[in-house]
Amino acid sequence: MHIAEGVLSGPVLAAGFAITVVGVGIGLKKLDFEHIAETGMMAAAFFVASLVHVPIGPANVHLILNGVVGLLLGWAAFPAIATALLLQAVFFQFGGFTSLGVNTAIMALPAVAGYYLFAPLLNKSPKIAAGAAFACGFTAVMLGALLLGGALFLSDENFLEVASIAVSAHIPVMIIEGFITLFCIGFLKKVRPEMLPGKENSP
Amino acid sequence: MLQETFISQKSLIQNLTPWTRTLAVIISSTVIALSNNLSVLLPALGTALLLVSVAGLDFRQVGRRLLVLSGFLLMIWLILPFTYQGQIVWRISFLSVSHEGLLAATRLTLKTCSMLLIFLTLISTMSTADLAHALHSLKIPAKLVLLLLITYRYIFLIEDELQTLLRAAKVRNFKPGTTLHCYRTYAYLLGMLFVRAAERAQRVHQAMLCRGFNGRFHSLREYHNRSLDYGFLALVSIIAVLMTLCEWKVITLPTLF
Amino acid sequence: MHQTHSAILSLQKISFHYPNGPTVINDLDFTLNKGDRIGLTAPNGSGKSTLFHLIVGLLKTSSGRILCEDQEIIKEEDFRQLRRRVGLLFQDADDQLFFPTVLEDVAFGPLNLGKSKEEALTISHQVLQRLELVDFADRITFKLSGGEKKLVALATVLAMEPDVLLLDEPTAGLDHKTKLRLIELLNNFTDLTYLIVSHEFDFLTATTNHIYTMENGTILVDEELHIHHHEHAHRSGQQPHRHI
Amino acid sequence: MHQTHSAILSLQKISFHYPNGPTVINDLDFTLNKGDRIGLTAPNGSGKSTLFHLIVGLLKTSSGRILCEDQEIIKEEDFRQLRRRVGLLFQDADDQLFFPTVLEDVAFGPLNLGKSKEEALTISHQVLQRLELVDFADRITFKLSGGEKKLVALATVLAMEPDVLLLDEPTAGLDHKTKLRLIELLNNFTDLTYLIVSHEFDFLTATTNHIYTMENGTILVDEELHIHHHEHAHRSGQQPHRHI
Repeated sequence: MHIAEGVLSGPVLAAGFAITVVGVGIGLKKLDFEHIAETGMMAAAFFVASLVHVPIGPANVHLILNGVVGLLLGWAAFPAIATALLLQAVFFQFGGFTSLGVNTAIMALPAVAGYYLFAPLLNKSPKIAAGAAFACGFTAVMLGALLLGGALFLSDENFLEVASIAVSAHIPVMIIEGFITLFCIGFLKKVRPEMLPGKENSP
Repeated sequence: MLQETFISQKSLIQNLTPWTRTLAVIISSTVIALSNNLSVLLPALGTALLLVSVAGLDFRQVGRRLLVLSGFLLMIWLILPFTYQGQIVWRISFLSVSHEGLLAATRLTLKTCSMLLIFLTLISTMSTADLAHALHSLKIPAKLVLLLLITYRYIFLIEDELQTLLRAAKVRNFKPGTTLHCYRTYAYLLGMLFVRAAERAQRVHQAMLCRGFNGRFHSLREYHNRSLDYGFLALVSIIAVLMTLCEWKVITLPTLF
Repeated sequence: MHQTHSAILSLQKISFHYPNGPTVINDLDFTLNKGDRIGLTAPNGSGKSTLFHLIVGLLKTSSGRILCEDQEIIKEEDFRQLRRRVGLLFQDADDQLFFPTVLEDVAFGPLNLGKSKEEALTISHQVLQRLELVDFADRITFKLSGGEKKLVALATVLAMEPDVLLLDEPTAGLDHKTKLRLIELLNNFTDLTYLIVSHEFDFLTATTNHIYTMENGTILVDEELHIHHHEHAHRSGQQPHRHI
Repeated sequence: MHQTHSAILSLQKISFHYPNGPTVINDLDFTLNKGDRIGLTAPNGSGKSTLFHLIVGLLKTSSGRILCEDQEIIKEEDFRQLRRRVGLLFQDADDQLFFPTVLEDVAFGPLNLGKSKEEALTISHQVLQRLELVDFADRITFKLSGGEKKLVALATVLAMEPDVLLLDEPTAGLDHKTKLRLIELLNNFTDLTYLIVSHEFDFLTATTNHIYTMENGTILVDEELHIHHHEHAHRSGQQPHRHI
């Protein structure tokens, strides 16, 4: 989920940067030195995980996983996602410096939102926890897609159709990410619950 | 396999310090991002192509990277000319193509392509470690730089682990498909990747403690810019200023449209 | 080694090198007949793991032919069929296990082979029983000890009901007790054909009928190593120690 | 073992158990004197790595005292001071090399000890020179081989200029050549006191003066293993093999 460079207008790029600077600032502030290695390593793991393509019908989509990132890292999702996106730009030229702010905001805002909305539910009954995990994966992609569409539309009102196609193209991804998040969180809950929020310290 | 395709290129570009290259990309891509005038964007693409050839990059590899944009650009060209409000130039049955739509699609194509090429030529040809230190000397917070360095260090290792797990799945006859079983398998596989990452992070943190880490990070790199660097930055700045003046119609070049 | 009609697996002059890399496997000829229990011992980096990866198609040979019961294995689909019959036990069990619980991990293979959930569970329980791991079914795989993981990994392979087992350094990192258990298990698998790569000569003598060496990317079948005993005296102690 | 005034490190009846877990280290007494070169050998899971983690304060003892030159180490700040003097070489070099390039990894420790950039670089170059790794300074960590990583990890530890080295299974996964190099290096460190945990008896005999075993969470200093040679005959071959 990223917007290439050269698509968005100046004000939208600036707004994206402003959000990202604030988000990364909060994330870094909350990130004590005990968790730097952990956050760096998780950013690396998410970067690698996003290389995985999962099939949907005849096509493939690559995973976004911002829901999982949010649940595991809280506000540290901002610096972690910014880092992973910068690496994606360097390795694959997905985006560049000018779009880094907007792209980080598109993925990290929903991640943090997912953290606040759904993390508290993960410690409830298995059914509620599973529902929350699915909803988190689904919502994080949905919000991301809406932000992406919004960024396009605000750049130029004539991008409306492009924006709506971009958003609707993410609908199957939302469902897949819902399931992936559901199973992934279920896995972590069994195998290493201390990675999930509320088990250790706050974000 | 994760590869840094353009990193080992030897050329004039490699003689510039990472600091120079990073700053040059920040300046030039900001100017291009804010430009809309075709008489600015066409020369921009020309300059970008010139850079690519100076850098001596493999054109096939570069083309492959441009293909990344093709899906998006195709969508732009299939939609924008028909939906953009403006003066109609063609009418094909119920579809009408607007002059502004064509212009917008052209503009977008020029911008994305030239920006991708500039980034590719100046940034993707250096190691991310160099980029991290360059960003540090451009006042990016040390904590973020340290994060970037650690992440870069371990992506190769984790990618290796991913490939091994995927092989293990393959050996047990796993075949991806649009099924819940497939999604569950991928989710568990990734979960395992995260668990291993977290366990390694714990050991890495311990290793950092053993070496006296207390949260402060000191970058060792210093960039000794030479006249080549200043010359290059001066050139980039002059072009940037000319483009900006042109964009604001302070000066005009012969327009093509 | 002569090829007979009962050759399950036959490698004919296979070679492998990484792109622009040195040759790892070099004109290797080898035949595995039904019932064979063969050990391979060789120095590090002599291409043993590569050989196993070539057999199951995780790597593609640069030249040569791989045959399974006289049928040449060429396409990925052929290898998919082959992998049902040839089970590979990875050197590091952690690389092989990625499900939350032991039972899910063991059932993964059968499910991939198109078995129903019930069938997969039945098979998994049977395999776990056979390996005396029934109590492990609901344990979290990741939290098991190294030795336990190795046995579970073996269970995941056996659940695919293979005819041939390829074991890559099965004793690496195992404690003595687990090694003995593994020896016992392998000796009980009377219906299995297997090929074991290992540094540990004693383990190979206990589990295989023939031991060959690998050198320069090929298997030296002419220089079979004979099973023999070691007598030697220690001036000090019954302490566990290792000779190299 | 008797405590003398030259004891660098002294462990007095230390115990450790994980919360609600079994006891891993049990009333362990041990003294390391200046110049000691001691090997520890023990079965898997006997708490060797735990012992090292306790010494440098990565884990906190449940009871007992740790003294460094007669000064008790209690607070995290004490351990921070201790870690300048006691360098721990991790089992997996990938855990210890967390920077993309070799030089910044080696210089990280000295910088944290408050050295200036120039001093840190000088020290790093010296250490790399000492280990004959000068050409490695600008190499990318993840592209190094396993053996190279191990040597660079050793360099990162030595750059802190410790008095004592703790080496956790230093030969794990190393090829023969690197093992020999490591033996040579350790024997050249005449100014170092060290404690090595290893499975490989031959490595310990080549690098240490005393070898003890660990059992039930404690070090058996009474049952020192003596360095001795093995004579035995093989009926077949000069093939490399290993005895257990």
